[in-house]
Amino acid sequence: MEKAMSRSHKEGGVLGLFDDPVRLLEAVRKLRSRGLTEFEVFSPYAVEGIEKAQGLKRSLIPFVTLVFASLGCTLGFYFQYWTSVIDWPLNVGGKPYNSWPAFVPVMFELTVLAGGLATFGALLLFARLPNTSRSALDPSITRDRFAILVSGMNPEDASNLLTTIGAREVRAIVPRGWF
Amino acid sequence: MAEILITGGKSAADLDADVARPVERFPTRIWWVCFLAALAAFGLGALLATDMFQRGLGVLGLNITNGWGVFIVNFVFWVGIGHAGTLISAILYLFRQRWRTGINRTAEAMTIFAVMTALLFPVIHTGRPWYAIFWLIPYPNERSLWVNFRSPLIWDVFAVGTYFTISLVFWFTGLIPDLASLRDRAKHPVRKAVYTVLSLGWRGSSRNWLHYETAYLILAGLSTPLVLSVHSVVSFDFAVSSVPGWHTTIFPPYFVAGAIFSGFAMVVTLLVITREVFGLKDYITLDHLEKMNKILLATGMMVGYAYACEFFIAWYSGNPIERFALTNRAFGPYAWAYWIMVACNVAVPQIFWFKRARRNLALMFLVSLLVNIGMWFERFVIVVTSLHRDFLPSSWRYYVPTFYDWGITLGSFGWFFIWFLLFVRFLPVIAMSEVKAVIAEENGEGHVAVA
Amino acid sequence: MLRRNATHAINKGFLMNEKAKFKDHVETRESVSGLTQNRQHRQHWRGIEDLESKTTCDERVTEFDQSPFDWIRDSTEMARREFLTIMGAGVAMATFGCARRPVHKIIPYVIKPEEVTPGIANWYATTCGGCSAACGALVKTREGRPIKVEGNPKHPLNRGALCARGQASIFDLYDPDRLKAPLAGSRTGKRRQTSWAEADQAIQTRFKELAAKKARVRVLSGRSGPASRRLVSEFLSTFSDGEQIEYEPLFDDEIVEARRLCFGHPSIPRYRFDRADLVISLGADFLGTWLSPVEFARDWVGGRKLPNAPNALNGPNALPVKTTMTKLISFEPTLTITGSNADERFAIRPGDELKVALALAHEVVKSAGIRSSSSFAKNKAIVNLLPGYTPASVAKEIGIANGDLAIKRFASSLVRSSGRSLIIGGGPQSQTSNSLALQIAINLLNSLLGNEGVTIESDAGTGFADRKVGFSAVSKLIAEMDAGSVDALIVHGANPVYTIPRLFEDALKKVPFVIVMSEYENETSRHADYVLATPHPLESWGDAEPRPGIRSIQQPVIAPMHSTRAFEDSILLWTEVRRPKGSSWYDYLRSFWKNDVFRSDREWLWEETLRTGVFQSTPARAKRVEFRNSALDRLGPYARTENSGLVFSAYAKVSILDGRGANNVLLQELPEPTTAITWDNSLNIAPSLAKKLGVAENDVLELSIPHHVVELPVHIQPGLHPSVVSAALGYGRRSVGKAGDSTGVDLYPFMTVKGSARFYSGQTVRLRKTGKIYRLASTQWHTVAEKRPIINDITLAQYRKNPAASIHTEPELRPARPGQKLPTLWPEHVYQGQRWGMTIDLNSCIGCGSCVIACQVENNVPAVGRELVRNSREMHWLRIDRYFSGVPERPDVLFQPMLCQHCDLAPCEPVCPVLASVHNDEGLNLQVYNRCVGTRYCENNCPYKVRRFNFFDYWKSYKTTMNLAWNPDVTVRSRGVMEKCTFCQHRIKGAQDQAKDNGKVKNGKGYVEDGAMKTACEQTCPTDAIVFGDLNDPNSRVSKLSRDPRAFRVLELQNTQPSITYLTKVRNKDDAHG
Amino acid sequence: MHGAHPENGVSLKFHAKLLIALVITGTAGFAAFGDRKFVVPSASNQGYAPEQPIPFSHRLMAGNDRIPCLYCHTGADKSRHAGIPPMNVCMNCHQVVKADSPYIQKLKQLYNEKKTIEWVRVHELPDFVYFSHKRHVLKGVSCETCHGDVARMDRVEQVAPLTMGWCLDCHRGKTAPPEVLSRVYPNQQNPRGPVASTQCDTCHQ
Repeated sequence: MEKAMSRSHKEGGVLGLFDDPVRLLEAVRKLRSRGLTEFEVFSPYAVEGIEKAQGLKRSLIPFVTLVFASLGCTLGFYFQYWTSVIDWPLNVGGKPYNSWPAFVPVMFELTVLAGGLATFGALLLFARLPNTSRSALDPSITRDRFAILVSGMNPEDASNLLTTIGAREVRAIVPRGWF
Repeated sequence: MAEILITGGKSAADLDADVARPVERFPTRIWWVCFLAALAAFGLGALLATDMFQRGLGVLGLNITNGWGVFIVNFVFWVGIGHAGTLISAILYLFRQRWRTGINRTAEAMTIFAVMTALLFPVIHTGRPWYAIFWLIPYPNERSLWVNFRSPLIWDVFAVGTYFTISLVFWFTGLIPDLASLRDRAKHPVRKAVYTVLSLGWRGSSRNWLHYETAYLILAGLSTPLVLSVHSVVSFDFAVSSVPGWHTTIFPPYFVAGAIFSGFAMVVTLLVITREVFGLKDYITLDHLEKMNKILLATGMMVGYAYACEFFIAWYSGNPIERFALTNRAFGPYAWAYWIMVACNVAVPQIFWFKRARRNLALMFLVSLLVNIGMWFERFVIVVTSLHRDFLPSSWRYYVPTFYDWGITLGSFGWFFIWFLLFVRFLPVIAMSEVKAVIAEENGEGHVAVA
Repeated sequence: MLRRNATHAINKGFLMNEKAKFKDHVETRESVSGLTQNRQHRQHWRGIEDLESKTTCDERVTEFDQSPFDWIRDSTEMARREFLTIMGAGVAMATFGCARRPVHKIIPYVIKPEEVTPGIANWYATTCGGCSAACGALVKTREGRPIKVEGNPKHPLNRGALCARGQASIFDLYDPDRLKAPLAGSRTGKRRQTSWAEADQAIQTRFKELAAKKARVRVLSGRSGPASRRLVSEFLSTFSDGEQIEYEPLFDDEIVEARRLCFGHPSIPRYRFDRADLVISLGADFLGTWLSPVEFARDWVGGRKLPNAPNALNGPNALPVKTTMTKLISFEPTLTITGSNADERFAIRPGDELKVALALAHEVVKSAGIRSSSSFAKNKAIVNLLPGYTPASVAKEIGIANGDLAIKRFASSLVRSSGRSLIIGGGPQSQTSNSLALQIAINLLNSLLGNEGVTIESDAGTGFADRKVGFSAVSKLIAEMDAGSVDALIVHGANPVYTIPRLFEDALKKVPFVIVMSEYENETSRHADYVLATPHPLESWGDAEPRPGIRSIQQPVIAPMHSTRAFEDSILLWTEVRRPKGSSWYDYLRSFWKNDVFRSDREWLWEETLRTGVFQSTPARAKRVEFRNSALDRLGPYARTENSGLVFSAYAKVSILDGRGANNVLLQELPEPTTAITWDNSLNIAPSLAKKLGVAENDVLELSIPHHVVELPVHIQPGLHPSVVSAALGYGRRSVGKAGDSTGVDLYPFMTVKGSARFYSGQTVRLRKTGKIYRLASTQWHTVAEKRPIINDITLAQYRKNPAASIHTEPELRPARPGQKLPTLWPEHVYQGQRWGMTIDLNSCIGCGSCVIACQVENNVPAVGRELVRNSREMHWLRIDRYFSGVPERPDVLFQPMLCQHCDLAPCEPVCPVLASVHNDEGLNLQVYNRCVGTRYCENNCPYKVRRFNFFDYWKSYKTTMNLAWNPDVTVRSRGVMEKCTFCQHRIKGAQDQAKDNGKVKNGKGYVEDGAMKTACEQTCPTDAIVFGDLNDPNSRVSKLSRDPRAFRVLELQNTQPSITYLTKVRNKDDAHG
Repeated sequence: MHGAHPENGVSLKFHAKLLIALVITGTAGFAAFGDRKFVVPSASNQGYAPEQPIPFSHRLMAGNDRIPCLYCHTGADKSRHAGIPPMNVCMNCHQVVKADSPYIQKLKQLYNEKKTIEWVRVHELPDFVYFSHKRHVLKGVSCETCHGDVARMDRVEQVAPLTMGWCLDCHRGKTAPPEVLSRVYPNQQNPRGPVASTQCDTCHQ
């Protein structure tokens, strides 16, 4: 495996194309049952259940969001408090320096802002985006077809395997780009 | 599921073709006509605005009693329009309303452009915009001065700013997979290059879909309270003040309802046009539109309730000045505006009790237009009639917008449509990846994730 | 702020495109710095010392460092800012970022005058030139520029106060439309600049010839000072037949004539309102425009101040406190501020005053109240005269509902307060064919009641006996001119062609040689051979004798700005009498005062007078004057006159007066107290009449009498007699300047001449609709308070029962005891040290508007022009709201000065996003102009609507000399900025600064003693209605007053906790007085 | 947890670095935005040292000759404005002193013609700022505190930024020179505490 790993970031392999999500799911289950881990699944839209079949863990994004949102909230309040109580307290219409009720709207907005941006950031991070030097493995994938990429196996075995699990079409992918 | 959301037995491939068509071929004549018209309108507005900057706000109809006028009306109006989009995409998404998929992209786009339009007005309505654009933002400066966080205007800056940013992120996140499909369809190298960059190199691997779905869900979750907060904050501009007719606690819900109302009306207007012009009848179906009309009916009655409630509260408060303000609204010098508002917002939508009306394109187009007009006048009534006769009778005045007010208002519509037309020209007007899921399911290809 | 060219500019609209504007700035800068160059040689202050020893003064240079031209830098700044707006922020950053500050020069003095320290003001005492009342004035100068005229506290007439005209007079000094050099003209109105030498040459040769042959030379002037009169008479004595005639269009000839007839002493007596318990005014607007308004208002209000109300505010001249109120009853044709302040007012037709007076006399005589000793009791003439004038018949005729009862009531009150009452009449609105008779009747009444010598004092002097004053004299002159027997006419300080239309103009054409000496081109100067530019009163020497025993000095506070020469200097030059060569008018004046005023050689008297501005001596009072029955021959027995149709009543506005204020934008834009109309005169008609005629506000009507027709826009005015139409004089000037020309309609042509008398009112007029509309520029559209907690007025009876009556406000919102805290959700800010507040006594305020102008001049508040007032964009920081109550025929009028209330819980502050509006630690509500971005949210949220927004760059319309009028202590606001009353915060700072120097320091700040600092409005208020001071000091006048039972705050239910407290108005309606 | 993966190709760490790099460059740009120097032009004229019509040297007058500032700038302790000396003050000495120098000649000539020198203004506050020399001088704030060591300048230069923030820092005691502080507030406990008013209307009226 170690070797495979080290090799695998050179993204070569054999691509099997499927026509509908049902067969794709079956195929994935078969691959897993054969103890194969080094394969990747592609689809034009999110296919329900695929992550289970593939055995992927839950995304970490929610935690990131939580952390940053609460940061935005607390810092948001502190900033307002600091400017209007500590740095330059001014008597504004007889209101107390720390008119915290008036600070709530901005606190809320900053919470959402921080949370939202963090979420997007986390998405980019975990999905390794942006990465424009990658090109589509097959143009039809983003249209209406589904695909499995098997890497770290010699091409013949891989293509045989894929055809046996029902791929309509099998192609070798030559590694390009800096991975 | 029982209901058919996509008609005409379209396949995912057809969908791509249909949606991508306007993007890939040279724009039609009608597009050019609309675009030039929008450009002209914006040109006029920009011209007048420039002149206004040179000479001063005196060119407007404002006076010492009516500190705010058409500009603020427009601001509230456009922010209101900007609500439907996020509402449709976020809230309906959370409620798993699958019919949203046909329309959410357009609605979100509209939101963004509406907010961009709205943002113009708070800046240009100030006496010294060249300072306002900086001094309204708390950044370290050589004057060691900060902003006043007690002012609703500062809340506005943050609320609308945040709303714009998050909506943009949300919208873009939704666009990524579709941009990828456009990229993979593209023949022309330039187009391919552009869409490659825009799609950030999306390939639709299941891992990415996993994160993507989570992120999208969270963003939807964040946008929902946000969208409700934005117009509440805008309503604070009035509710927090002491002006009779403004100073009332019903404003936040009242404004939000109004915003959804006007927003949906605008969405209907735009969808009717888009689906006709770009032949997307099978994806934006009458069922979609009927649902929209139902919401129009509901929200229309909400604002109707709000109008009534205002009067009740004024009477119940026993405050003579408050009472006068409301009486003056309905029967004072600006009664005409008030009754236009009531007619358009409360009376007209009632026709949607009838199914035939709900499914009649021409009719719903007309109604949605009237509702937009009515909602504009709602804001006019709130802003102007409350101000022009407030506490001291000695400073009661009358406010008449000038050519500059109207011209710049027209310009804002131009600005909005410029962006919208560019959007339909260069971006997929329908959330393809989501609709594909729906199609797949309707073609009975196993149980599939609900987009 | 803005001047006539300004109004111009505004009418044009600020339409220059950016480039043009840019250029404009550059030019302005150059032109103005050019101006400074000139100022090095002309515009500096010239002190007494210098006049003694004429050294170095001509080489003075005002220091540019703190020059009046601060705004120039501002302008370039603005230019770039506007530039920026176009370029759009992005580009502008670069542009702006690298733009170096423009280079500014500092021009030091060559030799700095001792008394001038740049940045510190000098004050000089002089006489106000606003009107002929001759109040004492103090002039504030900075670096040699007069910037403010204030009342002279030491002056016995106005005692520190000044009227609107006086306050605004500073703007006449800097008026760009003034004559800047002598003109030689052809009678056809053509003009050419000429030099003084040339002019003198021609004039002197002409006079030589005239002196040689038996020539008639006439000098026509306004009311002029004793020294000047003496000088002119000397000049005229060199001709075989020379006469000096004095003419003021609004002067009451009838009073002089009537007193000649009744007492054999032609004069204007001294009216002692301070001694009167009951005043009945038959048309005389003595609070606004009649004779000496400020003096009268001050005296009259002394008797109105209520026990707790402020008094003795002006130090030694304090008026005695009375536990009762002087009652004012007014019968007048049009609604003036006097009528508005009357406890009981009756709208009558002009001319009916006479019948009212005689009806009163009838009752007075009838009542047993007359002392049996009095010769009147069994006086044949009276007994023959009066019987017809029964209150019943008179009241019925003049159309006052149960007026007979009223008249009876008044008569008995008069009798009850015999010797303490005062009946007066006069002014244009009661100048009718009856007015001489009216004055006689008034004299009769006053004599009957024994008021002569008590509330009416006449001096033992000769009065006007040896002077040719008034229209009778002028009509004689006109006759002579018509006969072609006048060889030369010198006109100075008068504008007869305008004020005596047709008659004088025609006659003037027959005079071969006419010289007009004037500050402005005017209607008369069009017909002159020579128009000689005279300096403004602030530029020249002079004196005045407002009443016997008071001599007031007028000294220049700035050297003539233009090539002008004082009238007297010219006369001296032309007079062929042995006098030390080159001796100036100043020398003449000094010797005149030495010999005729001081009657001693003590030099210090002169110095002293120059410092105090006034010299007083006790005049010999006439012994008790006896009423001559012969005068009664002028009065006929009662005969009912059929008045059918509409009667015209002319009147004078407090602002424009007889038209002399016409070219002063501040005055033009001062809302008329009773109509709130600016920039025009209107045709005022009663609501009932409007209904009858079916006309609405702003409809243009054609108003015609047999010999003249005009068109005037209608203003529907409560308080008018249903068969009276009234309009103001002094408008429709034809050649005075950019602001004055073609504002309103000239009504002098309505003047009717009967024998040697002229009258403005009482003509029967015809009205015709024209279908045209003319939008009057009004500053208040709605005049009913709508029962809101804004104003309070109660009757004296109610007040006696409960001083706090009718204060509609939530008691729990008012601290019962000083220092008591109100319940609040939040901790309140505590103000250690001083905390500023103000009280305004509605019972004292007469709505004269002098505070409005004082505020404008003090704070660089612009006038914006008719068009912008129409758009409700007037800039007055301090406005006077007027509210009508009661029935439209007999409205109760209430004036309420409205300015920033400096609320503790100011609604304007929390809504400002950029902290431009905040509180300071003295309770002031600050407006930081340079931080303001102009969202106007504060304006919306201000319940009092006292904030003013700069819709345009008004300061740009200040051209050339106008820029010298700026007050350097107050920022000049640019466009897009909100502004408002600051409680004269710069004055507070000044006072604190002084206190610090004197070592009076409390917690790090200078401590300002109570009364040591006055706001501009408070300082000038003729009735001391406004009091400003420290609310934290329980013994200060202001905190005492704010605890007064009458105290209330406007819109208290809003709980804004204003720092301004108003005091309820009390009307002495019921009969109980004295 | 993810580590490298065929699809992800690049490692999480690496990509995190990539993103962070992006963010940093972004914020850098934003910081630039925040920095007034780039966005809002600085109001400061610091370092301004224009040439004067006569190369008047404070180094000679105030430095070598030790003429006290108030000898010429008489207003400094009396008025808002320190004031520029009138010509006669110059001539008090220069009637005799260095009378032959060409510049003094020029000066004399102007003086005799009753003309005056137009100096180029160096220190200038905006018109909406009301600064009182008097109050500061009387409090014992030395001229150098704001004008720098003029006694070493041949041509006067604006040393201090004279911006609002700069004024405030001193009023708040943050930057007030200790010797000034000790002079102004001999028993000031906390030398960094507020020492002068920060009310808006202290300077803006």
